[in-house]
Amino acid sequence: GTTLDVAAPFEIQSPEPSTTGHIFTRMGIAETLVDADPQGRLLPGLATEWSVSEDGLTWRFTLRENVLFHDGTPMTPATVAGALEIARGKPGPLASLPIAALTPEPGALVIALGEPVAALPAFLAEARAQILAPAAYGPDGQAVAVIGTGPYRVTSLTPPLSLRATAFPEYWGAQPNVPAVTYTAVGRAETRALMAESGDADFVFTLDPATVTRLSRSDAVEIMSVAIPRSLLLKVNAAHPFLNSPEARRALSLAIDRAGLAQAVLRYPQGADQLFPPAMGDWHNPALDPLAHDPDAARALLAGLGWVPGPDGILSRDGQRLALTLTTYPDRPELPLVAAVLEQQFRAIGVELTINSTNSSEIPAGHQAGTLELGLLARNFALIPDPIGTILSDYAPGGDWGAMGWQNAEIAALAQALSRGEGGDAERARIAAILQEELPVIPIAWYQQTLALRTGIEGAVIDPWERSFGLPGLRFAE
Amino acid sequence: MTLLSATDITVRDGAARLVAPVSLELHPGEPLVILGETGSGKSLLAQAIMGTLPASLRATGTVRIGGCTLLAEDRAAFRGLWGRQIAVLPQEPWLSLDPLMRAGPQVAEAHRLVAGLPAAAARNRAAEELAALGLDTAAARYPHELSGGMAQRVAIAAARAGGASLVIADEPTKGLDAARRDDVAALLLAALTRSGGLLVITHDLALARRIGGRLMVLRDGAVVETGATSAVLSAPQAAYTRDLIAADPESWSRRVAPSEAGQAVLEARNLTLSRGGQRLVDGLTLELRAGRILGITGPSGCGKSSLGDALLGLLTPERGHITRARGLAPTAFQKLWQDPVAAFPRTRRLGQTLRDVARLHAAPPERIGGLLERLRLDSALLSRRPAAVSGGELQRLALLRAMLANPRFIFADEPTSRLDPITQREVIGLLADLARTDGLAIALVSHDPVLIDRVCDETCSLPMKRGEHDTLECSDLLRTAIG
Amino acid sequence: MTAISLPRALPAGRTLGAAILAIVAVFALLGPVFVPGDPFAQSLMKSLAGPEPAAPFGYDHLGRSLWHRLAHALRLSPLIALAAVATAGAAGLVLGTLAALRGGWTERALVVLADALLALPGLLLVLIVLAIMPGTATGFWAGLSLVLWVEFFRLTRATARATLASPAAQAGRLLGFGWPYIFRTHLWPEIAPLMLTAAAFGTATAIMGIAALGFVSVGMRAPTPELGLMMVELLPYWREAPMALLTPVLATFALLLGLTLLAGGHRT
Amino acid sequence: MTILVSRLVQALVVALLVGAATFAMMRSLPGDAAWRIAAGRYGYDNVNAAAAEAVRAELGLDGPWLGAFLQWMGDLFRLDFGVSLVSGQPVIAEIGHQLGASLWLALAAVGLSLVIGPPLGILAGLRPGSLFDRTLLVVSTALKAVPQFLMALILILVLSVQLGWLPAAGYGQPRHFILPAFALALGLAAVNARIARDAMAGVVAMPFYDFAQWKGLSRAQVLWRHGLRNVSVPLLTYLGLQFVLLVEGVVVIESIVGWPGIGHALVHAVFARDVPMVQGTALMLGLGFVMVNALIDLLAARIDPRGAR
Ligand SMILES: Nc1ncnc2c1ncn2[C@@H]1O[C@H](COP(=O)(O)OP(=O)(O)OP(=O)(O)O)[C@@H](O)[C@H]1O
Ligand SMILES: Nc1ncnc2c1ncn2[C@@H]1O[C@H](COP(=O)(O)OP(=O)(O)OP(=O)(O)O)[C@@H](O)[C@H]1O
Ligand SMILES: [Mg+2]
Ligand SMILES: [Mg+2]
Ligand code: NI
Repeated sequence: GTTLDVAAPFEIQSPEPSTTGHIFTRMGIAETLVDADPQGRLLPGLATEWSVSEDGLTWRFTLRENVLFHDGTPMTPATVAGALEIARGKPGPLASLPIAALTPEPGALVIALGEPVAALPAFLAEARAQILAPAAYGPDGQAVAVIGTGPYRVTSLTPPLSLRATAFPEYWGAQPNVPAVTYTAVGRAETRALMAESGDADFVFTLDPATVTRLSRSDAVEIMSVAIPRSLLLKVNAAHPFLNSPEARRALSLAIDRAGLAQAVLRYPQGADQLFPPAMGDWHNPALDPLAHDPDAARALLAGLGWVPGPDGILSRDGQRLALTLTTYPDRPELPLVAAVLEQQFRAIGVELTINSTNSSEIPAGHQAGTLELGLLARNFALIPDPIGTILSDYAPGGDWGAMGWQNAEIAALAQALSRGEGGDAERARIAAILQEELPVIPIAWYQQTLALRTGIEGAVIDPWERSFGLPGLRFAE
Repeated sequence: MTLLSATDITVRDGAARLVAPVSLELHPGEPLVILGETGSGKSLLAQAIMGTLPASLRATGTVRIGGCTLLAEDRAAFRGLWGRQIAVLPQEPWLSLDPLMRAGPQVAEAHRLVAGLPAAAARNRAAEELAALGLDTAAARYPHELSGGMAQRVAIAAARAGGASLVIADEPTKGLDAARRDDVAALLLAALTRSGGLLVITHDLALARRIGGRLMVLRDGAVVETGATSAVLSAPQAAYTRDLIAADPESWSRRVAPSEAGQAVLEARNLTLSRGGQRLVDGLTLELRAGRILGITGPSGCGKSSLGDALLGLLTPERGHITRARGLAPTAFQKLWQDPVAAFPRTRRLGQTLRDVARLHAAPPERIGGLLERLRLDSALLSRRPAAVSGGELQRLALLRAMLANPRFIFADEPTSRLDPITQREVIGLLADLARTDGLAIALVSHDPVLIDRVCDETCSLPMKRGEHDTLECSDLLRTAIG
Repeated sequence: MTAISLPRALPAGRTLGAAILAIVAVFALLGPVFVPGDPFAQSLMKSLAGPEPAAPFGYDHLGRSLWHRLAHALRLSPLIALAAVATAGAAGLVLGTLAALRGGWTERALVVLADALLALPGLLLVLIVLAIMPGTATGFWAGLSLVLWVEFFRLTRATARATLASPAAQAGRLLGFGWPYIFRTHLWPEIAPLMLTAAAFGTATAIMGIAALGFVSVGMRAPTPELGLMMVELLPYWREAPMALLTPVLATFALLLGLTLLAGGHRT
Repeated sequence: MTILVSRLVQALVVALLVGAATFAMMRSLPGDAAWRIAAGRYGYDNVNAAAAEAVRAELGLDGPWLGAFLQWMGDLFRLDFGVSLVSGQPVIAEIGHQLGASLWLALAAVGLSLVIGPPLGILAGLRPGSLFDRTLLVVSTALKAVPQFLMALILILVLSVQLGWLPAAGYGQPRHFILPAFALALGLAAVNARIARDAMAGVVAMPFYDFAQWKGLSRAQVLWRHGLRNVSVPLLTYLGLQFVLLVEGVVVIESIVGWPGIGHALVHAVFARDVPMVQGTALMLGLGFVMVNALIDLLAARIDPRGAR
């Protein structure tokens, strides 16, 4: 065929980049000023180059010339400034930046900051910073159509489940090999797997662990996987009277059989022995002492904190049972599974766990309200292709999806410095070491992204930053 | 020459024999009437001859129809005879017509599919036949829009459309008043051609006289007597037959009214009743006195039961007053229902029900025994459920139950319409006794003018209102039966 | 005197149904006694392993014994379903009798309410109730009761209307009996068999409803052994361990078949 | 005429009930609506306090109770369902799109189930207690015991993966209908086979059914001319109720085969606290049910002239 069918779990809400933009960039429909390679190195996108002033407050992005939007209008500095101005008015990473002004200048966009942000180009590589034509927006700034600059142009958009696009002949770069693509949102992993198997989809994104084992035996599809900068972790309310000492948190960590979990449930080769996965490059610190599994040590630690086992094996102290509620969400099917395993492993050291599998917002909302006890979640450190953005919001000092009731001035200072562009590997290693020591969150596993590709399609590359499906590079083999 | 001869027909329910070996013959042009006690096996005998017994029963014997001889147990063999040789006229004609199909097609389909006429010809034949039966307008109506008599005629036309010469009719006049009964008899006789046969089952001696031919009397599944109808009816040989004939209201002696009238128990003044937007009773005034029996007559659907309901306070009158004598308990006003089985709790043993009533009215338990004796009822009946005793017995038990409540007034709503003459006489006799000895006021409803004439001190005749009562009543029946 | 010609085979069907249910009940209650074990205990290394003496039905994806999970599920699922059916049945009985007795506006209002509730998809009602009490047995009980009572109400009202208007009930009133007596001797014997049938169907509906909700992630809370949840949990492993997935399906089948047979025959 | 009036009253009460219930229930849900909506909009990776605040400010979720309710009911009766809180699109447009998809699926499923279920049920009902009757009982119970998601999966496996006849999932072409409709239809057929069986057994026991045979018609003729006609009325009445059952199936099947329908939307809307969407969907489903039943009432009244109920 001449059409490549993509199936992925994400639903299309509307043409609005703040909610659905990640699909448009992944499908090669919209583009950002800055691009990133699989190693996280930033590459020119719609901006060909960029520079920053001495004081780190003024950035200048030189814009690519002769770029046309899909409606035939040219991309100008003013349209770029307009698109970014709208984007930062909506929730997203841009909104948190201290941007003072966005000024279009001939051939370039100048961004003035209130304080230095070294990672600004990485922020501009995020999907919600995509550049759409002025006609794409309604009067209130909500997008009404997807008019991007990418190699594919939308021919039909039918929320919530499908999208079709064809190659855009006036694309500024190389024409894609595959002339037409479709996108289908399929929520169930089982269905996606069957679509791959039956040939209904050529490119299936995100497979569940059970499926991977099965599909890897099939001749019809090829499985690809890559480690990604995402960790499965246990968010701990460190202000909770049961959890406010590092020993208590270490005890919980020691209770977790990461290898067993990884093998039986996630079917990954190994569990996480620190927070930052190797896929995060510089942030992964190979020198750290790996997190271990040792229930006896865990029990000893808890006994040291004054907990004594009750008749049913659950610990208690001053008449209070060591009972905690773990909040998680089913959007990622592995989370409730891991929660079920944790419930047993914690019980083994005398901690009683109640699992509350609910809406994902209960975790940040519980954080804000101070009511969350434990949260099991999958955290993406590469919302922008530079993890510092996520580190800053999660651990300096704490954030909705990061540390709770725990502050560390040193981490805050180090992260701020890194964000300003000061410091390097040593600072990153120190941050990792502090987190390993204090365990404001308890790492459990590192993620892999897996996808299934119909046999005979070549040129696939998985983007660990989850920014692109790499469709323009795909080829049907003869 | 015989049209049909059945030899040694028996019907068994497991080990129990319901019909003892019975043989009968039908001759062309000569009808056969079967009379007998309720539950004596009349219907089962007819069904065994036609091959239409319920699957749970077993029949033996042989049946010869036309040229072929069939074994009664081989039901499938009868299939081919239906419609072509035997026209089966069922007991309840309005339940026998497909409620969702117009009358015309129900007749025409037999002409087309059984007799093999082309569609158009079949339609015409059906229309002609219905017109001949005085039903020109009925062809386009649904069964619920037909009166009982009309449904009866449609069913006869439909049953005979296949060309059968032999008609078997099971209680074709059940529940009909005298005028309508004669219509049906005339129709059955008209259908009986010189070479045709007719078998009629009934409780009604008047119908038997109208049909004529030969008569057969059944009791407990066995033949008691046979002979020419007129001969048997005028000079019965068997004792049972004599009793049966003697029990006909025609031969009852008129009840002697008590000389002095008792005090008034219930008075209705200017009573006006409506139901379903229809005026049933208009400005009626009546008085019920202790020891007197008031007869209530009138055609079906004219409001006899409704009047009773109003007198008993079960129905609010549109206008008028009902005054009960002072000092009487609310339970002093009782009713006997047309269908006694329906008036008892289905699942409770009769004894239990009676004891409940006795306890409620603080009657000593011996009272039940005394009444049983007086009503000539066996106390073994008390351990049974309502469906397991005969209609006559149950009607008497109903009376017993009412007596436990110390009534001063009883409204008896057609208490004998389903019973054979002997049982009917027993029940009515009891009521009359009670009026005399206990000084009860009684209102007796019946569609039999003779019965009313013999028993009642005075009569109240409700007129038929203009309009379509007939149709309405039938549709009600249909609805309760099917819906 | 219409002959009751229900096939003789029917009581046999009922006996069979009762036998199936008895087997299921015995397994649910005594299964863990015959083979001692814990429905929650995991041994990750035995994930999806086949049967062995300690776990006659094999292991699930987390290495928990299916024998023990199934036994516990066969206590919980029927319990929720039966509790919901009992509540719905009681509410339907009371309101249906009330409607038939009082007539007039009470009846009209109740009928309109029941009709309107009927028009709302049951799943939506349960979903909303569950959104308030997420994942708890009480939530299911409340939501399912809300859905199921309508049928009992309709049934009771229709039967009660007919029965109360019947000569038998009228006679009872005329003889001076009170409503409790009329209800006990006239109404209940008529309604009871119909209620039994409706209850069997309601239980089936409830069990499958819980399963369907589990599929859209609003089922019971995770480690709880529940039939629907077990099916949903094992679904991803359908090819690796089809027997593991079939175990709860077959158990549900046995349960439904038993109920259907037990209640059979009273449908008109 | 009275049929229509009573259905109209029912429709009104449905609207009131839906309005009040959705409003009250969604307001009393635990947790904070702004958070849920933010999660629905931006996804679990991006929902945070800032996003929730933005949603809260945009939607004015903190308004007083009563005013909001009256406004709500007023809008409802003007058929103005407002704008989806998650997608920002008008609810009526979203529903219009999804309702169509679900409706066709539902109709296809009902149609298929009618082809499968009643004929088998009628055959069984003609001989209650026969081997065929008992087999049908077991098979229909088995079909009910297989949850619909598993049924869909099995069908996909057989019809798409093994045989390659039908697409596994997707929407848009007629062939996409067959598999989900079939998955739904099997469950429905299991039930309406039982209904047809019981109705047929009832009709066979009626005196008119015997009488038709006594007239001389063959078994097949009686079945064709009298049996089917009389079975169709209870079957039709039940069909009206079946649309409610169908909703449950539609929710499950839609989410497994990726069908952009109302059931799928409903689940998302309840999770994301998208109140206008929940209300719009519930109302549409409720009114749809009332309408279908009004139609069925009319049709049944045509077949059965004895007057409704
Ligand atoms: N299907 C059946 N199974 C068992 N017993 C039956 C059945 N049908 C009738 N009987 C019994 O057989 C006997 C004869 O019944 P049948 O209907 O022939 O009486 P009948 O003479 O027609 O009475 P009626 O005048 O009341 O119609 C009765 O005692 C009845 O209870
Ligand atoms: N509950 C009711 N509601 C409305 N109309 C009724 C009701 N009961 C009876 N009717 C109608 O009232 C009329 C009189 O009925 P009723 O039962 O009083 O007649 P009846 O004289 O006793 O007739 P039958 O001789 O057939 O017993 C009939 O036309 C009937 O259709
Ligand atoms: Mg008889
Ligand atoms: Mg009457
Ligand atoms: Ni979805």
